[in-house]
Amino acid sequence: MNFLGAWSHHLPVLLVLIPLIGAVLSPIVARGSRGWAWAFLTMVATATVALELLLRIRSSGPISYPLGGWNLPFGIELYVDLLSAIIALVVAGVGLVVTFYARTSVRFEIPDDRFGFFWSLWLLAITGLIGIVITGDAFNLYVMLEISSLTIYGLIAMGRMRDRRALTAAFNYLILGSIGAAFILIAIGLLYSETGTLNMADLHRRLGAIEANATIRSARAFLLAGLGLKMALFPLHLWMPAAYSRAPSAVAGLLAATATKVGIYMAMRFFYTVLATDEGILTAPNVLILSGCAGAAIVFGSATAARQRSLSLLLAFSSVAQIGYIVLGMAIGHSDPTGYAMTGSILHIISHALMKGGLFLCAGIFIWRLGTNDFDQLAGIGRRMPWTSAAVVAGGLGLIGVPGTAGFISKLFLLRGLFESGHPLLAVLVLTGSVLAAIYTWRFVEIAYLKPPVENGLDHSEAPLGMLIPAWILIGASLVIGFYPGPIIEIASEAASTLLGGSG
Amino acid sequence: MNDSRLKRLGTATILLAIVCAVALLLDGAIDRHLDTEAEGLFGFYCLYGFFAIVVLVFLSRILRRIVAREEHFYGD
Amino acid sequence: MSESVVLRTVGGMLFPYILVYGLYVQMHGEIGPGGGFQAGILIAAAFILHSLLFSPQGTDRLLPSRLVDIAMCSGVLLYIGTGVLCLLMGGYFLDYSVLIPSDPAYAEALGMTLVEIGVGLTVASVILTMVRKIRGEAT
Amino acid sequence: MAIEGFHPSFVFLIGAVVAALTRGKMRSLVMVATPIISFAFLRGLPLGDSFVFEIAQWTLTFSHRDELSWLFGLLFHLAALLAVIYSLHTRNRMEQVSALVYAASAIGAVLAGDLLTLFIWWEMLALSSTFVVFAGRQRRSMAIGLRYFAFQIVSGLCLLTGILLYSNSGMSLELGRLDLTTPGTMWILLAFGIKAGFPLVHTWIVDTYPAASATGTVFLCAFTTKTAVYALARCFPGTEELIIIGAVMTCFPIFYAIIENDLRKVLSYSMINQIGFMVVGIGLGTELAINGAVAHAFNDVLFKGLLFMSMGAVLHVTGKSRGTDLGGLWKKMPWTTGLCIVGAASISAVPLFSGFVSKSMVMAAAVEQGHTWLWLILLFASAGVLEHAGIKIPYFAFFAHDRGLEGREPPRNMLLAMLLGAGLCILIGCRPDLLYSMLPYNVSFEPFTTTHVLIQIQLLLFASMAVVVLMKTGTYPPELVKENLDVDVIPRLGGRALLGWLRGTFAQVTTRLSITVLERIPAAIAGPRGPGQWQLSSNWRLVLPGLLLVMALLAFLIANLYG
Repeated sequence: MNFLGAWSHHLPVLLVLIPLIGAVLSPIVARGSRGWAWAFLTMVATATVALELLLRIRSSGPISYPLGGWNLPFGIELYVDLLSAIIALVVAGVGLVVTFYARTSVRFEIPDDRFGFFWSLWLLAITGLIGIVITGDAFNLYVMLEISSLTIYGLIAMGRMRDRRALTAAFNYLILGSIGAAFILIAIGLLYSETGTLNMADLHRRLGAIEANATIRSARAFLLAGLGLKMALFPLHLWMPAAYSRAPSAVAGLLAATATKVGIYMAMRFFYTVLATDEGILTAPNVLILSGCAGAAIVFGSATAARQRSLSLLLAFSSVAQIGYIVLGMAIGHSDPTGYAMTGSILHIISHALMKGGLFLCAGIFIWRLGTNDFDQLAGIGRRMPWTSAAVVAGGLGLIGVPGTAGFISKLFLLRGLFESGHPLLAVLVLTGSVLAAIYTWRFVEIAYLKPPVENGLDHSEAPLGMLIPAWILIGASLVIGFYPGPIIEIASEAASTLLGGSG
Repeated sequence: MNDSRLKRLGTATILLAIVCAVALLLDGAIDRHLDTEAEGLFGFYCLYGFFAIVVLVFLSRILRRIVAREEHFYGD
Repeated sequence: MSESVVLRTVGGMLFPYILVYGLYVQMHGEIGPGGGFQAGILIAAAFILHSLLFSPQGTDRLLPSRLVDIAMCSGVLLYIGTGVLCLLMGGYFLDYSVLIPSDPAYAEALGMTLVEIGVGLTVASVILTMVRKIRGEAT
Repeated sequence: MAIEGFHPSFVFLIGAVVAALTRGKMRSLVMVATPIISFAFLRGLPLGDSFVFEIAQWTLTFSHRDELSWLFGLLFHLAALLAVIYSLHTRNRMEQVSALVYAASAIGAVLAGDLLTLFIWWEMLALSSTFVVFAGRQRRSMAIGLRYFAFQIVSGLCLLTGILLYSNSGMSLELGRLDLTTPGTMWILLAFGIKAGFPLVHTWIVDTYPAASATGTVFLCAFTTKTAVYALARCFPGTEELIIIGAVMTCFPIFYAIIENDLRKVLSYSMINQIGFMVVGIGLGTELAINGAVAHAFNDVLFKGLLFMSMGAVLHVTGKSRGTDLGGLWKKMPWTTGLCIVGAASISAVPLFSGFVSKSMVMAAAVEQGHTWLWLILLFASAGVLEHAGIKIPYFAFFAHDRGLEGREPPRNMLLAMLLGAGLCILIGCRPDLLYSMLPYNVSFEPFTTTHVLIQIQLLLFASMAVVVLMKTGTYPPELVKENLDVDVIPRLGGRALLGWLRGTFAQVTTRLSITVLERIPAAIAGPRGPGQWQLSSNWRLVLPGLLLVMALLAFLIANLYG
C-alpha cells in the first residue's frame, strides 16, 4: 500500500506539514464557504498519511526523522513509534470524521466573518496535536503543545454565539492551561539543566547515567502536575466540563476525542521512555497519588455525570471518569508483568476517542435541532430523532462496557491487568464505575424513550445526514471494534510491550 | 352460584371420588415395584398426596397472615 | 494621526529608511546579528509609525489588509516550501545542502536566507494584523 | 436441511436488524423465517469446537457442539419460533427486535465453548431481555425493568469477577466442570444462581414476568432461566450444595403460589418450583439425574410457555390476569381453555403428558441414590404443582365464578402457537423416546411402568380430591387482592429509605458543607463584600482550580522529594 513512492521516507514530517500548509493556505485559497472543502481535503490527506505511517511502522519498526538533516542529538528529531502512530491516527481519523460533521454544524454556530479564521485554527489545532505525538524532542513537544493549546482556546471561545459563557470557559482554560504548560516547560528546563540535552532518547540515556537529585525530582513533580491538568485528571479537571459543553459542538467532539488523549500520550511518553530510569517517575508515592486520583475520577466523575441536567455536561463528566480508567491502567502498568493494564489503557484511549467523539457529535445534533441539549427539552426525543438517540444509547453502552462494544474490550484488559498486578480493590472500583455509567446512560434512555415528548414548537425531525453519518461512523467504529477486536488488540499490545520494554 | 351449577359440581365430585376409590383399590391389586420402605404402606401415595395438599393449604393460610399487605404496599 | 508638522515631516522622511534598514537586517541575519524576527519587527514598526503619523486609512491604501493576510500566509509557506523543496531534491526536511549539490555551503546560505525571508514576512504581517485588530476593536 | 458455515446467533442478530428496518407483513415474515433459517445453520454446526477466535491471549470459542448444547440450541429455536408466532399480531417493534436479540443471546450462550464467550452472551442476554420488559409499556414497566436490570447486571458482574479470579489462578477458561472450592467458582455459581432464580435472589422472576406484555412474557420465560440451568448443568453437575438449594426451590414457591392472586405471578412462582427440580437433578449429578434435569428443562419451556401463552391470551382478550377478576371464560374461549388444560396436565406430570416423562427421571434418580427425604420433598412439591399450576390456573381463569367478562378466542396466530406447544407436550408425553434419544447420556429409562403410572395417578387423584374437599369445606384460601411480601421487601423498602435519606438529610448536610467550604470560608477570608457576599464570585471559579493545581504540585513535590 505504498502509494507515496519515494515520499514514504518523509511520512513523519508530512504528517505535520500537510495540516500546517492547509492551515496557512485556508485564508487565501478558501475564503467563505469553500473553507470546509479545503479543510476536509487537508484532513483526508492527513489521515491517509497517518494510516500509511502506522502500517509502515508495523512492518518495519519505529522511524526517526532528523529535521534539516542535523546530526542527533543536536538537531530536532521526529520520532514515531507504534504508540505515536496509533495516537496520530486517532487524532487524524477522528479529526477527519469530525471535519465532515463540522460542515453542517459550524454554519450555524460560528459567526460568518470568522469562517476562514475558524478553519485555520481548526487545522492548526490538529497540527499541534499531531506534532506533540510525533516529535522526539522535548522542547519541540512544548512548542507543539502551545500551538495546539492556543488554538484550542480560540476554538472554544468561538462557541460564544450559542452560549456567551464560552468566553469565560475559554478564559479559565487559557489561564489554567498556560500554568499547566508552564509547569511542563519548567520540568523540561530542569531536565535540560541537568543533562544538557532536549532530545528525548538522549535525555533518557543521560538521566540513566546520573543519580536522581532534587532537581530531577522537582522536574518530575512539575511534569506530573502539568500533565495532570492537561489530561484533566481529577481533581484538575475543573476546566473541562465548562469548556467541552460550551465550545461549538464540532470543537467539543474534536477535543473530547483527541485533546486529553494527547495529554495522556505525553504522560506515557515521559513516564515510560524519557524518565524511565532505575528509580523512574513511577515511584510508589507517585503511583499512589495517580491511581488515587484516577480512582476518585472514576467514582466522582461518573457520580457527577449522573446528576447533570444536560447531555453535554453529562458527557464531559463521564470523560473525567473515563480518563480515570486510562490513567489507572497507565499508572499501574509498570507493575503488571503481563502488560494487560497498559494494553487496556491504550485500547481505552482508542475506544473512548471513538465513543465519546461520537457522543459529543450526537449532543451537537440535539443542539442543532433544539438549540440546547438540556434534558427537560430532550423528553421523548427517542421517537422523534430515533437514529440520533440510538447512537447515544449505543455509545452509552460502550461507556458502560457492555460486550459487543469497544469499551468492553478495553475494560476487560484493564480489569485483568488490575488483577494480575494485585490490585483487586481498584478492580472493584472499575466495576463500580461501570454500574454508575449504567445509571447515567439509563438517565438518557429514560428521558428519551420513556417520557412523553415535550411540545415546544420546535422542529423535532431527524438530523440531516451530514451530521448523522459522521456520528454513526464513530459509534459504528466502536461497535465494529467490539465485535471484531483482534487487530486492534494486537496493535495495542504491541505498543504496550514496546513501552514497557523501554522501562527495562 | 345457581342450582344447576351446584348439581354439576356435585356429580363431578362424586365421579372423582369413585375414581379415587378405584385407584386406591388398584394399589392392592397390582404388585408395585418398591424402591423405598415408605412405599410399602398400603395406599401410601394416596395418603401422601391428600395430606400434602392439606398441609400445604394450612401452611399457606398462615403464610398469608404473615406476608399479605394491601395492594399498593410499595406505592406503585 | 499626529497634528505636529515636525513629526509628520521627519517621520515621513524616516519611513523609507526604516524599511531599508529592515531589509538590511533581514539579509544580514545569516552572517551577523539580525534575521527574520528582528527584520519583521522593524518593517512592521515602519508601517505602524506611518499609520500613527498619517491616517490609518492611508496606510491601508499603501498596504491593503488583503495583502497583509497573503504575506502572513506566504511567509509561512515560503518557510515550509523551502523545506519541502529540500524533500523534493532528495534530502530531509529543511536539509538545505541538497538544494545545490555542487556547492553545499552556498546552498546552506541560500536556504537559510529563504527561510528567514519567510519568517520576516510572517512576523511583520502578524504584528500589523494584531495592531490593526486592536485598533479596530478600540474604535 | 443443514447449512454450514454460519453461527445461528448471528442469523438472529441479522434477523433483528432486518426486522427493525421493515414493517407490517414483511416484518412478520422476517420474524418467522429467522428461527427456521437459523435452525438450518444450527444443524450445520460441526461437532466440537468451531468459530474459534484467538484474541490476544484469549481463545473465544463461539460454537461448542455436543449433545447438551445441541439439545438446548434446538429447544431455544423451538421456543423462539413458538413465541414469534404467538406475537405476530403485535406491532411493537421494540419488543420484537429485542426479543430476537434476546433469543440470539440465549442461543449464543448455550453454544459458547469458553467462559469468556459465555460472559459476552450473558451480558447481551441481560440487556436485550431488559428491553423486552420495557417494551411492555405498562404503567410500572420502567421501575420493574430497572430492578430486573439491576439483578441481571449484578449477575454479569459476579460472572466477570468469577472468571477473572478463576483465570488468575491459572485455570483454562474452557467451559467444563468447575469445582466449588475456589472463590472464583463460587462467584460463577452465584452468577448462574441469580439468573436461575436461587432462593433469596429469585424475586426478579416474580417481579418481572407478570409485568411484561402478554407476548413479552412468553419470550422471557423461555430463555434466561433455562440458559442458567444449562450453565449449571455444564459447569456444576454433581455439586451437592445444589441438591439442598434445589429442594428449597421446589417447595417454598408453592406456598406463595397458593395465596397469590395474579395468575401470571402464580406461574412465575411455579417456574421457580420447576427449576428447583432441574437444580436437584444437576446436584445429584448421576447420568440419569442430569438427563432428567435437562429433559425437564426442555419440557418446562414448552409447557410453561404454553401456560404463559394461555394466560397471555386471556390478558389480551380481557385485559385482566388476576384471579379475582377472572372466571367463567370457558364458554367464550373453549380452545384456549382446552389448550391451557393440556399445559396444566403437562406441568402436573399426568401420564401421557410431557412433564411426567422427565420429572419421574429426577425422582427416580433421587430414590436410586438413597435420598429418601429428598424424594419425599419432591413428592410433596409435585402435589403442590398439581394444586397451583394444574388446578388453580385453569380453574380460576376459565371456571370458578362467571364474572360476565367479554370474551372471545384470541387472534389466530396466538391459537396456532398454543396448538403447536400443546401438540409438542402431548407428543413428548406419548413418545418420550423422541426426547430421550437426544439427551446427553445413554441411559435407558422406562417411564411407563405400571408402578410409575399407578403411583402418579394415585398421587394426583388424591391431591385433587383434597383440593375439592378443602374448597367444599371453605378451608381453601380465597383469592384476595393483596400484595404478598417476598424477600425483596428488604431491598425495596431499604432502598427507598436510603434514597430518601440521600435526598433529605444527606443532601442537606453536603450542600451546607460545600457552601461553607467553597463559598463562606473564602468569602470570609476575602473580607465582607456587602450584600450578596456569600455568592461564589466568578473569580473564585478560576481561583479554586488554580489552588487545586498548586496543591497537586505541592503533593507531587512532597511525594518526589521526600517520598
